[in-house]
Amino acid sequence: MTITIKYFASLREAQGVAERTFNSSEVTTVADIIAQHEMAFPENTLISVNQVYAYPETTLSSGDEVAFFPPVTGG
Amino acid sequence: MTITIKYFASLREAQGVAERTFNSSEVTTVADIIAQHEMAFPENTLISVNQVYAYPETTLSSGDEVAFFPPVTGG
Amino acid sequence: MATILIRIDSTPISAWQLLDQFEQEHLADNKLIGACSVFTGKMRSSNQDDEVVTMTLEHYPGMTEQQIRTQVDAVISEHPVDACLIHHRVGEVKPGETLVLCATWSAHRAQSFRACEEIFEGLKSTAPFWKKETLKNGDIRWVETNTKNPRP
Amino acid sequence: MATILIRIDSTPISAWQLLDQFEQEHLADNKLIGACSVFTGKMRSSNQDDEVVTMTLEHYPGMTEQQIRTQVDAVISEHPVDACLIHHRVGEVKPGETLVLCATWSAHRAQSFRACEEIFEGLKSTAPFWKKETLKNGDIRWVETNTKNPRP
Repeated sequence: MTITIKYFASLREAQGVAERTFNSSEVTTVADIIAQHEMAFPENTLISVNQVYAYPETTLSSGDEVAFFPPVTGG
Repeated sequence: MTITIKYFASLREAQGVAERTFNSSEVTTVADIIAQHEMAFPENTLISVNQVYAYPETTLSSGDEVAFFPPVTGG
Repeated sequence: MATILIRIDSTPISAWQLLDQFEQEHLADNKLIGACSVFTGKMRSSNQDDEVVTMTLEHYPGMTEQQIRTQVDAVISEHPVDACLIHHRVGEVKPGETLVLCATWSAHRAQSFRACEEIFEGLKSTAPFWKKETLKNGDIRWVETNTKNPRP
Repeated sequence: MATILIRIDSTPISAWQLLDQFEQEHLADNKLIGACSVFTGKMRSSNQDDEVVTMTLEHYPGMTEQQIRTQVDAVISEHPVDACLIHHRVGEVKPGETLVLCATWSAHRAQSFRACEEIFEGLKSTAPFWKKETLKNGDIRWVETNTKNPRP
């Protein structure tokens, strides 16, 4: 299945890109993406799926947008 | 001694005057004023002496300004 | 030293304009302020299920300002702020008009939030103001509560 | 139904002007609102003892608005308000400029006070914004915290 991966802030800078497409038949959860991801994420990385906060155990469907970003600092 | 008495809001209306002068040699505290006052005050009446909250036991000096008023409703 | 301004006035006000002016006059050069908390109280057209057409506020000139100041000083000794602006209407007020404005400025938000709320609660329970309502049916009545003499 | 407006924009703003406009556009005819609570956050020229000359805010377009809205809905289900206005800057911000505005309107003060504070705390801990500071000495750094994925 095809997943769009987005990175924000310091993670975007670390990846060198803001977005990439991920194709794999061996993905069912966010944890699978993390396991197959080339570069390890910092431990405090936050996750969203389709723009809603998500977790390693969140199940994915083809076409989902998964984002990885550092703790937030708005306000 | 001479004490200026002020009334506010519903107490001013009940007294029919905003202010009166009180002369008596038998006054040492606010409680003495209340005892010698012609009209009884409602139980929840608040007191100030020289524009600072005061109490029946507050001691008075000649020239003091004593005020009686109902509970406050600002804000 | 905190900048403290307490005003009691019978002219209708725009809370936002007063805040804008106050910031420009007193805080324009202070780039260490990170937080501002504001409360505005407006006159409602309804009280105790009755329609209110106008309200008249009386106060105790001198004592009112002094009592608010005492309250502000007590609160900001616990929650230090850089500035505090309080504006209270007296005289005749119409529904929708701003009755009271209470604003605090501080470096970080905890102080401004706590100070704004506590100063306003203190004002409401101790500052000598009295409201008299004129109802739509013509009745005139004093608004009643049961605040106490604050023990020092 | 509460009027809720959430805006994210890169243009410098006057919080007081936005509040004035919002009240005129959305609340002018509502004479049952008795309370308005506002918090404004400004950029400080100092952070962690370093002098900051500029700050750049990044966000996650779409998710940020949605996450704030989720937060607002949760808070006002507990503290009902008539209206809520949130405005957050993104892009480049200078010291003294307003970063964020959070305002709530309600009939009585308890709701507006609680909702304003809780909405702002929720925004700070969950809305996807990230701050990058440029220091006076030329260093550039991301502001770091340790917020968590909010469990639903």
